[in-house]
Order: sequence, then structure tokens, then C-alpha cells
Amino acid sequence: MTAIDSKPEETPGMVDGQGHGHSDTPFQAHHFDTPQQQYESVKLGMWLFLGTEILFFGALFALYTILRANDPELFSYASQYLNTMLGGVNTAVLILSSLSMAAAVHFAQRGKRTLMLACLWLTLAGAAGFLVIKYFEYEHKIHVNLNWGPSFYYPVDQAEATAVGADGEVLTLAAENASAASAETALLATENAESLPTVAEARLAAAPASDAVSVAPAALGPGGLSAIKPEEKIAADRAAVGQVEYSDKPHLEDKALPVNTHRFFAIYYAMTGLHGIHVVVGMVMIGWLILRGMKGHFDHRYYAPVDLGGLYWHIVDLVWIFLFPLFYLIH
Amino acid sequence: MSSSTHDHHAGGGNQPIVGHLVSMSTLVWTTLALLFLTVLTVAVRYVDVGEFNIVIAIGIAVLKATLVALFFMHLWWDRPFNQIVFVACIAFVVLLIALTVIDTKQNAPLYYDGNPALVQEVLDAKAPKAPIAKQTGISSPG
Amino acid sequence: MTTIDTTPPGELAGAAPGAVTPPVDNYLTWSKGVASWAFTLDHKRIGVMYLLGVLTSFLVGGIFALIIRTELIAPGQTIIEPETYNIFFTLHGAVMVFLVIIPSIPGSLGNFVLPIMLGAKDVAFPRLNLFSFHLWIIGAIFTVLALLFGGFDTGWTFYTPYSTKTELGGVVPVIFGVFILGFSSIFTGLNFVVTVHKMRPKGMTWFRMPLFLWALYATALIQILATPVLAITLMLVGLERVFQIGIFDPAMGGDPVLFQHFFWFYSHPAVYIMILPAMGIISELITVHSHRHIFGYTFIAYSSVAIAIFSFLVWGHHMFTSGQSALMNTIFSAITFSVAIPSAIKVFNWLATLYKGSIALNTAMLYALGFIFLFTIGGLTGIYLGTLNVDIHLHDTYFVVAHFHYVMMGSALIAFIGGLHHWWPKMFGRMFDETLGRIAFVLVFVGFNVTFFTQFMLGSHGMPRRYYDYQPEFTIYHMISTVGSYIMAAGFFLTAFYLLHSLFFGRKAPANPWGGRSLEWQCTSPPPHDNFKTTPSVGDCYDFRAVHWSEEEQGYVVIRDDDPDTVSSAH
Amino acid sequence: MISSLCGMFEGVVLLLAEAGSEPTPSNFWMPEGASKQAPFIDLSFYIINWINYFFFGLVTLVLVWFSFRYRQRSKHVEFSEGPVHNTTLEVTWTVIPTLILIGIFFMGFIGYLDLRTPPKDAFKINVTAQQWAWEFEYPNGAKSTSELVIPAGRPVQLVMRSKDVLHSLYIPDFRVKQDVVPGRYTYLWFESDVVTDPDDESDFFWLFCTEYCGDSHWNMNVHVRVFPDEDFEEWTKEQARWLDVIPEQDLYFMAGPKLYKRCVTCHSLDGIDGSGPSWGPRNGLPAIWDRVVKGEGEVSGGSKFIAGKNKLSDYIGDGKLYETPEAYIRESIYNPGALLVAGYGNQMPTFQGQLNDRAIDAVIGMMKNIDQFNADGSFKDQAMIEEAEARIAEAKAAAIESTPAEAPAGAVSE
Ligand code: HEA
Ligand code: HEA
Ligand code: CUA
Ligand SMILES: [Cu+2]
Repeated sequence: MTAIDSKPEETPGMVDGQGHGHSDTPFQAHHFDTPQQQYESVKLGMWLFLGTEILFFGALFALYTILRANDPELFSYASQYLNTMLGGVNTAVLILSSLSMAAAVHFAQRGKRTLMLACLWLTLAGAAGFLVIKYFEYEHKIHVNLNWGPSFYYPVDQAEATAVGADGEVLTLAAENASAASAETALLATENAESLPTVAEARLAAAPASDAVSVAPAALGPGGLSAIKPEEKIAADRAAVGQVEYSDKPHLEDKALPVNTHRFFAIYYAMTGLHGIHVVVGMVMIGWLILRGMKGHFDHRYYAPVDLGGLYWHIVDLVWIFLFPLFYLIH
Repeated sequence: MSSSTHDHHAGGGNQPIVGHLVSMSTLVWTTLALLFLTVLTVAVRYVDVGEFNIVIAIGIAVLKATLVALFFMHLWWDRPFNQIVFVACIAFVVLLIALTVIDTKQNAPLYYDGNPALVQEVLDAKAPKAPIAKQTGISSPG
Repeated sequence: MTTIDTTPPGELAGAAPGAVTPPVDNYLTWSKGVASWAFTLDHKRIGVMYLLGVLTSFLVGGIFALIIRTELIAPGQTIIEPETYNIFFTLHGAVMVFLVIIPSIPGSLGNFVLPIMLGAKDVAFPRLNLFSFHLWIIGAIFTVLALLFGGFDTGWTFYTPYSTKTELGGVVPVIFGVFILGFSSIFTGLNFVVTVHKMRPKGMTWFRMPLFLWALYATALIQILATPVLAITLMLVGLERVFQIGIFDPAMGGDPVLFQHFFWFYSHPAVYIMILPAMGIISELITVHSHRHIFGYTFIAYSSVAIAIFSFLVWGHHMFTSGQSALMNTIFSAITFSVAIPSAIKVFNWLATLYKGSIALNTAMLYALGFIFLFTIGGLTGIYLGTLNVDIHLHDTYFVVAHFHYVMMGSALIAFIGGLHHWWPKMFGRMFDETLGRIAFVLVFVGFNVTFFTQFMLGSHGMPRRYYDYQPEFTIYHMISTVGSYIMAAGFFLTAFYLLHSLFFGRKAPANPWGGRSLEWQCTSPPPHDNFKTTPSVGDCYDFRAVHWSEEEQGYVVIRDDDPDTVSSAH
Repeated sequence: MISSLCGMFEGVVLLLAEAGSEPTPSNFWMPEGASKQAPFIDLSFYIINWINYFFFGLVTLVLVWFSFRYRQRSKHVEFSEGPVHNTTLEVTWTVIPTLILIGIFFMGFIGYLDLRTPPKDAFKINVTAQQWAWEFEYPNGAKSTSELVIPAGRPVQLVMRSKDVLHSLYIPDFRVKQDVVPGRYTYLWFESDVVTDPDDESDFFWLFCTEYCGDSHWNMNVHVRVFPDEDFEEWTKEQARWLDVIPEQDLYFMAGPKLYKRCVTCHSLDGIDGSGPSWGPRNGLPAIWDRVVKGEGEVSGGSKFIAGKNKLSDYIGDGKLYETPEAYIRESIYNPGALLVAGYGNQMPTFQGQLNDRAIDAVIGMMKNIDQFNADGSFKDQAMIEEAEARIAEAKAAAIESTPAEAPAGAVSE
């Protein structure tokens, strides 16, 4: 690769005398005139990138708001399956790791390499701690099928079909209550089997004459939003695909399971999952900073990577600051 | 609220030649405030103030986010344009949220799980406003 | 004091400014080997690679278009099956939008001239620049992969729940590809914003920047603010498809209209990602080829930013019939018209720039004039679509198809081709054949109007879009349209021919063949590796008094009689 | 000012509503206008048209004139001087378009309000869209899939929903369009005075699907016909019981072709496979009924598929999954995912709840006698049809006499 290298840490294209050769500022890329300009550029670049991150998560927040605005009960119902304790601890962990990150920047700025490294290690530990806790949360939920999508309704072993509620209270997920659903299925079946004109006439008889049948009842609509419960749809799905036995009962049928509960978990996993990915990326980045720090790349004149890494890590914290009350603290 | 980073240009051995140095005490105080607010928001959850629970929760979260942005992320001392970037992005998120939420709320009665009778009411309620129906009566034969 | 801005590059530093031979050391010859291109950090080489990629994609998308048109030449099956047709128009749309028109101007021309116009050595983040090109390549590969996985037939809009249900396996790969292309676009925009902010040379205030830079800057703002939403939306579609998470698919409780909100939150601003840089190019072309100071600089500059901001407020005008609430429809319709105002300002200011100019009808200028004509039609037809009750009739008919081809192809792409001709000598150091250029322009221009003007009539008479077959009463329009597309294709192939020809046999280009005033015309053609040895001094970039013809150079030179920093702006 | 503007436009709307009872013929820009809403939409279109002609003319004129007048005269012009800005001018051409656009917006808005607000007493028809067919359900239970018939001179409101993906109902000549969204109701209303000849099948308006919905999106069109009240009433009654009045032995050729219209988008009769296997002889196999009876058809998947059993004969017969071939066909219509013919995915929607037993009998009857049908699904023997028609006319007369369900019919003629 012969092109001019703008990597900050390397002396840029001096070979042919075209570079500026900032011999006193070896980190400065050749196309910048001053360290100040370079620093401000990368900082602005980072802020713009954070801006895209904000919109990236922002779209999910919009989704969240819509779902919740339309289904408030669903959210307060489903939120009880999340563990406030673990969520709270994780919030604290992130805040503390943010502190250590900010401190790392502070020490980098003052050229205190050892302290900076120590702080970076602490931050890394915080990130790891966060992920470990998150892992336990996920692990448990997946165990009891508090899942996204259809698998939310898959059967689980009865012995394990308990979820620890917010306050340590144990919610037993009864499995008997399939009667309501099956009654409805039966009803549907008869309705389908009959010729429709008959059904229409029956409805006519029941409805006031003026705008009878003006809006068909929802029963024949698609699942999810309709009177058909998602689990029926899932059962039907599986009947169609044919991999699972027909006898499955929805394990979460605790009488009041609102329709579409799986959507809460969909958005929960989408948002916390995306956040989790950002934490992982943050860890890689901090690890890289540690490596470079150990090689002595940073001093009080050049610490931009630490600064930018810090910004990134803080935005990860910032997103969690919103996720925590939105998911764990629904009254 | 921002002071230009130029102030710190001529830093000595202990000062960055670029950027702003935030003192450790500021950082620690920020952290303490954040931890306090976290405890607070958890506590408030157990107090029932109806609709206000969510308002309080979001309010505290916004406060915390502001603290992080201003002090941890140095935005307090940063270039105005960086501040604008941050605020503008949030404004656009709010825009997206506001308009989509309004729309779904408006349409909620038309969802299947809404009450079909209600749907009809909604549709009917709109009818008298129809300019043609109202003023000519052509739409109501016999 | 007389300053000669023509900065002699590297080797020729001491040579007389009159030397016609381009410097031995230019960015093209600076180093050799595939790797020296594939991993270059030079914005010019990256720009050229983008150009190659975009034009190849354009060829591919164009071939799909020709197949579509041929199928539609007569009712009934002509050459392909309905399923194939659906895959083809989807690919045509997706390729043209995501691989061609969005990256075209910023990626190729923008990358090439933006730093030079700023007198900078490179963009702020050369590595990121290269990375975003690599992302473009990866995205393109995924789009091709989608074909191997069975193609996809969702339309370029990926409307749910069809896109989460269709049996074709290409949906997930292409979603992934577009996701990646989105990041490519974001990083380009980010780079440009930082470059414009932080790397302007001394003397170049915001209001001395060439308008092309204003346009790219405004575009970059949209790229940064809107694209992430597309990325997340497509990610959700992918999740919906694989895990049925129930966000968009009504069968699982989701709301399909929500998808449209999210999609258009990006994709409406995206149409201004396409048109804004094009408008920037036109501002350059019009001034340079009529040797005349731009009229109403400030208005044009601000209108770019105004368009960028307004563009975020109107997305719902694509959803007037979608089941969006009447309230939102009204709001979105009202705001839609506000975008027309800055566009109008631009059109009128360009016209005023022609006034008392000295207009050289070079190929590039022809494209610029063609742009004004076509954009006026395209933009004005947007007004019908923004009008609530009229759009109810016209939505999803060929009227919309004609509208967006007028603005995307007739305007954005034509401006791109115009800009390509304008900067071609600068990029490759060769002049192309002007006569052939003008002939090709006429072919493209005439062919284009024949193809797409008829589609307005098709649409207003009720022909729905995305139809494989149609009722006999539409036949005549379709036939004319297809013939037009062949004429247009002939024009493009001719263009490809003479441009390629010029690379090998073209006359050597002077530094400043057209009489441009902005900084890129003050380095040699092709520019040296580092653009400028010393940061050039800057004046009013539309002050053509400083431009003089030089017999020796067989081109123009910029000679300033005044001190660069005290030159009073002409307005 | 705004309210007076509104008032002005409402006035225009009213005028047009009066004038609009005459259909407008097709012209250079617009197709025939056959609804009450069409005139105002057309007017809006034309108003914008004239504004646009003006601006387009202006721009083009100036463009061409300047390019010619100020073309470069000498070979190398170096500089030409002209005004670089003129605030008055610039403000003018900002403000004028702004005002015009505000006007256009209000025009569209008023028209839209009308389109969105169905009169309270509109005649309501339920519409169900699915890939790739429309189904219209009338208040008296009548159903129609091959055409939408509406009463002339009365506001009609369509209450629509979709079974699978997005569709969009568009009647160009009425200038109305509305997406049909799964998961929610959408609605649409219009009123047409333009009667189409009830006896002339070729007198109709097109109804298109304008939201892309898959392979046969382009084919999801039906006819709209506008009947005078009496014909409409008769038609709906007939629709409500058309199947019931056909004698058993005539079902397969009197009802079969009509029902087959819903299958034709996927199943051909000529052996060329579409989205679904052809009912005619295909791939060297006999026509559909023989394939099933002889068990020669190949299957390769489905919820009831048993690995290794790839022939239909493994499933049909005494003691097997389906005792009779009829049972198999019936299941294939009600539960298409049960057994999948080799080479096909699970694409077909269920027709459960849409086809009753008689309808199924008719379809099966048609399959049994497939050689008596033309490739387009029509029955070959015209004489038999005529005979049957006579029988049906009798039966119908009898049925109408004896039917107690007059209430909805009364609503129609009201
Ligand atoms: C480069 C891309 C581009 C540009 C610049 C525009 C510009 C505009 N577009 Fe277009 N549009 C598309 C690309 C673009 N569009 C695409 C791709 C689609 C379809 C997507 C799909 O469904 O697949 C679409 C669809 C589309 C719709 C939805 C149609 C439908 O599906 O029903 C609407 C509705 O409002 C609309 C409106 C407008 C308006 C008002 C402008 C305005 O910005 C135009 C402003 C310009 C002018 C008005 C001309 C210049 C002004 C004058 C000469 C002054 C005088 C004028 C007046 C006083 C009126 N567009
Ligand atoms: C920038 C975007 C762009 C461009 C340039 C084009 C170009 C063309 N398009 Fe379009 N088109 C879209 C974007 C674009 N399109 C989109 C977004 C859709 C909607 C898809 C959907 O519904 O989902 C669409 C849909 C669409 C349809 C509607 C299909 C349907 O609804 O059923 C039709 C039909 O006529 C069509 C035709 C054409 C034709 C004939 C061209 C021609 O102009 C093409 C001519 C080009 C060539 C023949 C290639 C020549 C190139 C070279 C030789 C390479 C080298 C070139 C140089 C060096 C100059 N397109
Ligand atoms: Cu149904 Cu398109
Ligand atoms: Cu738009």
C-alpha cells in the first residue's frame, strides 16, 4: 500500500517530501494543518456518529412509544417478568463504568498513563459485569420461553415454568387454562364449516336492521390483533408445518395474558439486544485503547482515541439510562 | 454556555494541548447525582401517581442523560456545533415519535381488536361533516 | 499584486504555467497496482472507483429497465413471466436507488472535487472514506447474492407484510445489503460535514464556498440524520421475517403501516439526498459555462439547507391512501408544498444566472439546461401528488412512476452525467468528443421525454404501477414509452462509447478547459496526488473576472489582480 | 381569510356536485369521470394543470430564450457581467409560489374531506381482499367475487379488510382509492349515477388492485357495474342464493365455471403450471381428477406429509388418510397446507368459510368432467346450459316466493 497513510500514530507520508512532517507532533495526519484542527475534526466526526447512533436507537424508541401508547396494559402486565433488581444493578454498573471511563480520559489528558490504564481496565470490567448480569437475565427468560415471536407460546417443562417477578414473587404459569381458547376455536370451526350465507343471516337476525353486517366481526381476521388468539395461530402454524404435536398448550396462560404479549418481549429483546451489541463493541474498543495505551501511544498532547472511546461509552450508558425505566419500571 | 477549547491551547506538561480537562471532583459529583437519581426513579415506581409515573420516570431519565452529556461527555465545554448536533438529533427523534404516535393513536379504533361497533360509530360520526351530504342532501335518497 | 493561482504540481513546480503536457506525477500514475487502488486513501482514486461502480450498476439497472419496457411493449406476455417481471422491477428500483443514485454524486464527483474545491489535501477521514467505499462494494455484493438466493420481489419499498411473507429467499440478503449501503452513505456524509466544517482554507468563509459544497453539506446532514432509521427499520423487517417478532406483521399483532412511516422517514429525505447534490452541480455548471456570477448566491445556499430540513417533515405524503389518519394526511400535505418553495427559488435563480451570461452550449451545459427543463416538469408534477384529493387518484399509478423518473433520472441522474462531463477532463486529463456528446445528449433528452411523458397520461388514465400486464386501452402509451426507452438507451451507450474512447484517444485536457473559477480548476488535469502544494488562496469562487483565456495553455487560467483576502464579495 | 377560502371552495364543491351528475367523457388527461367525486378531483387537477402550464411555459420560454439570446458569441469569452442578486425579485418569486401553493393545498384538503367522510346512510358493502381476489359481501349476505355491483345514485361505502398482505382498491373512473390493510379496517365511499347496462357484460368500470401484493398483483382486477335500483335488488338477491337454486346435477357446469374464476389466477386448465398446478394434464400426468383417483400425483411436503410417501396413492383410499378422493380435494381447498404437490410451496390461501359444501361439490364436479370445459374455464355444451337455465329460473321463482328473509331486500329498495 503506497498511498499516504493517515493513521494518526504513524509518521505520515514523508517518503517523497510531500507530507508536512510535523516532527514535533508525530500523531498528526498530513492533511491537517494543526493538532487543534485534527482534534476538533475527529471530535466533530465522533459527535456526528453519535448522532446517527441516537437516531438508530431513536427509531426503536419510537417503536416502543407506539406500542406502549396503544397497549399500556400490555406493558404494565409484561414488565413484571423483568427483574428490577438486576436492571437496577446494571444501571449502577454502567454509571460507575462511565465514571471510570471519564476518569480515564481525565488522566489521559494529564498524561498519567498508569492511572489511565487502570481506569480503562475498570471500565472494561464494568462492561463485562454488565454483560454477565444481562446474560443471566436473558438466560432465565429464554429458559421459560419469555421469548420473541411464536416461540413465546411454545410449551416449557412445567417444573421450570415459573418466572421470578419484579419483587421476587414467583408467578406460576398455569397451563390448564386452555378451555377458553379451545371453546373459541370450536366456535370458529363451526362458523367456518357452515355456509356463509347462513352465518350472515344469523347475524342479520341478531343485528338491528339498519346497518347490519356493515362491519364484519373480527373473528375471521388475521391473528394477533383479532379475536383469534396468537396461540391459536401458532398452533395452527405448527399444525401446518407439522413439526410439533398438536397438544401444546400456551404455558403463559395465566388467565389474563393479554393478546400480543410477545410483542413486549420482541421490543425488549430488540432494544436491549442492540444495546448489548453496543456494549460488546465498546469492550472491543476499550481493549484496543488499553493495548495502545500500554504501547505508550497516548500522552497529554495526543489522547483523542481515548476521548472518542469515552464518548462512545457514555452514549451506551445514556441509552441504558432510558431503557431501564422504560422496561423495568412500569408501574 | 460553551467556552472555546482555545483556552487550553497552551497547556503545560499536565494539561492537554487540545480539549478541555474536567476535574475529577466534577466527575465524582456527577456520578453520585446519577446514582442518587437511579435510586430515586426506582423508588418512585412504587408510588402510584397514575399517569405521572411515566412522566416522572422519563423526567428523571432526561435529567440523568443531561448530566452524562454535559459532564461525562464534556458537552458543557464543547463547541456549539457539537452541542447543536446532539440536540438536533434528539429533536429529530422526537419528531419521528410524535408524528407516528399521533397517527397510530388516530387509527386505533380501526384496528381489528377494536370494537367493530365502535368502528362504525367512528365512521358515522364523521359523516355529518361531509360537505356534500350536509349541504345538498343529495347523498340521502328517499 | 498579481497572484497566479495555478499551482504547479510536484515535479513541474518550477515549470512555466503554460506547459500543455499534464504533469507526469498525477494521482492516476502516482503509484501502480491493483492494491494501490483498492486500498488507496486518496479521495480522488476513491471517487474514481465509486464512479466505476456506480456506472456499472447503472448499466445493470438500465438493462433491467429495458427488459421491463420490452415486456410492456404490448399486452400479454412478451418476453418474461410475471414472477420474473416482479423480481426485475424490484431489482431495477433497488439497484437504481441504493447502488446508483444515492451514492452517485456524493460518492464519485463529491469525493473527487470536494476536497479540491476546499483547497484541502483530502477529506477529513481518508480511512473512513475508503471504508465507506468498501462498504458500498460489500452492499453491492449482497444485492447480487440476493439474486442467487432466489431474488426478491418486494418492490424497492419493502412494504410489509408482503416482504415478511414472500417466499423468495433474497429478501434477507438484500436487506442486509441495503443496511450496509446505508452505513456507506452515512460515513460519506459524516466525512463531508467534518471536512467542510474544519478544513476550509483561510479566506473561504461559508458564503464563499462553491454552491456544490453547500449542496453536499446539506445532503450530508440528511444522510446522517435519516439513514440510521432506514437501517433499523430494515433490521426489524429481517427479524420479523426470521423470528416473526410481531412488529410489522399483522398475523402476529403488528402494524404494517408503521413500517411505511419508518421507511419513508428515511426514503423521503432520501429523494433529496438524490436531488440536492444534483442541484449543486447545476449551480456550478450554469455559472461556469455561462461565464457569469451566480445569481442570488445566498438564497440558493440557504434553500439547500431549507430543503434538507423540510424534507424531514413530509414523509407521510407517500401514505395518503395507506390508511394513515386524515389528520396526518392533512399535515403532511400542507408541509409537502413547503419543499416546493426552496426548489422554486433555485430554478428561478438559475434562470436569472443565464441572463446576460455568455452561454457556451457545451455538452455539460446542455445537460444542465436539460436538467432545469426536466426538473421543472418533475417538480411540478410533484405538486399534483402533494395535493390530497388528486393524489388519491394518482397514487401508485404510472403518474407517480413518471414523476419520480423525471426527478430521479431526468434530474438527479442527468445532473450526474452533466457533472461527469464537466469534470471528466479534470478527472482523467482527456477531452471527449463534443459533437458526439451533444448528439448523445439529444438522444437521451428526447428518448427520456418520449419514455416518461407518456407515462403521465398512462397514470392519470388509471394504469397502476407494478403491473405485469395491462388492459388493451393502454397499449399505445406503453408502446411509445418503450420506443422512447430504446432511444434513450442508444444515447447512453453512445455516451459510454465516446467517454471510454476519450480515455485512450482524447485530446489532452488543459487545467481549465471551461473557464471555471473554483479551486479545482487551478490544479492540473488530472490533479497531482496531493492536490495543492501549498494551500491556495481563495476568493469569490464565482468571480469570473479573474478567468482569462491562455493560448499557450489552450485553456483558461485564473489570474487575480487583487489581494485574495480583501477581495470584496460581489454581492 | 382561511375560512372564506374554505367557503369559496365548498361553494365550488357544491356547484360541481350539482353539475356532476353528468359523466365526464375521457379526455387527454383524465379517464371517464363516473362518480360524484370525479368532477372536483378533475377540477383540482386542471387548476394545478393550468398553474403548472404557466410556470412550465415560463421556465421553458426563459430558458430557451436566454440560451439563445446570450449564447457565447466569441470563441473564448472570459467574463460577462450581469446582476448578481436582486432582493425584490427574489422575494417576489418566493412569495408568489407560496401563496399559490397555499391555495392548492386548501383545494386538495376540501376535496379530501369529502372523500374521507361517507354520508351516514351510505349503502355498506364489506370488502375482503386476499391474494389475488376480491370478495364483496352485501348486507343481505350476498357475495360476489367476479364483479362489484353497486346501486346507482346512492352513496356506497366499502368497509375493507385484507386476509394477507396490503392491497389497494382503485376505481379510476370513480377517482377513488384506498389501501386495504391487514389488521385494521379501512373504508372508502363514492356515488355513481352512471348506470351500466345490466344485460351487457362488457359495460363496466375497472377496479384495480394498486398496492403490490405478489405474483398476480397485475391480475387482481374485477369489473364494477352500476345498476339501477330494481336491477341491483334483483342481482343481490340472486347472488345471495345463486348456489342454492342450482339443481344438484347442474352444479358442476353452472356453478363450476363461476367458482373457477377464483382459482384461475393460479390453476390453469391447459396444463401450463402457474402459481399452482394446472388442473389439466400436466407433466405427463392425467388431468386432476384422474391424478387423484389413480393416486399418481406426487407430493413432497405439508403438515400431513409422511416422509418417504411421495405418491398420492399413499394417502388416498380405504383406511388411509383420505378415504375418498373427494375428501382429499376438500381438504386441499380448506387446508391447502396439508399435502403439497411436488414443486409447490404452501402458497394457496384457505377457502374455508368461503366455499360451502355445495360449492365444493361444484368444483369437484368440474374437476371430474374437466374435458367438457374449454381452456378458459367455460363449459363447452351450450345446449346443456340453456336447459339448466330454464330449470334454475323455475327454481328461483319458487325460492323467492317462499323466502322469509325479506328484511335486507327491503333495505335495498328503500
Ligand atoms: C429526486 C427525487 C425526488 C424529488 C426531488 C421529488 C420532489 C418532489 N416530490 Fe416526489 N417522489 C420521488 C422522488 C422525488 N420527488 C419518488 C422516488 C417517489 C415515489 C416513490 C415510490 O413510491 O416508489 C415520489 C413520490 C412522490 C409523492 C407520493 C406519490 C404517491 O405515491 O402517491 C409525492 C406526494 O406528495 C411527491 C411529491 C413531491 C414534491 C412536492 C416534490 C418537490 O420537491 C418538487 C419541488 C419542485 C418544483 C415545484 C418545481 C420547481 C418550481 C417552480 C418552477 C416554481 C413554481 C411552482 C409552483 C408555484 C407550484 N413525490
Ligand atoms: C435513479 C433511478 C432510476 C433510473 C435512472 C431509472 C431508469 C429507467 N427506468 Fe425506472 N424505476 C426506478 C428508478 C429509476 N429508473 C424506481 C425506484 C422504480 C420503482 C420500482 C418499484 O416499483 O419498486 C422504477 C420503476 C420503473 C418502471 C415501472 C415498473 C412498474 O411499476 O411495473 C419502469 C417502466 O417503464 C421503469 C423504466 C425505466 C427506464 C426505461 C429507465 C431508463 O432510463 C434506463 C436507461 C439506462 C440504460 C439503458 C443504461 C445505459 C447505461 C450504460 C450504457 C452505462 C454507462 C453509462 C454512461 C457512461 C453514461 N422504471
Ligand atoms: Cu392485491 Cu395488488
Ligand atoms: Cu416524498
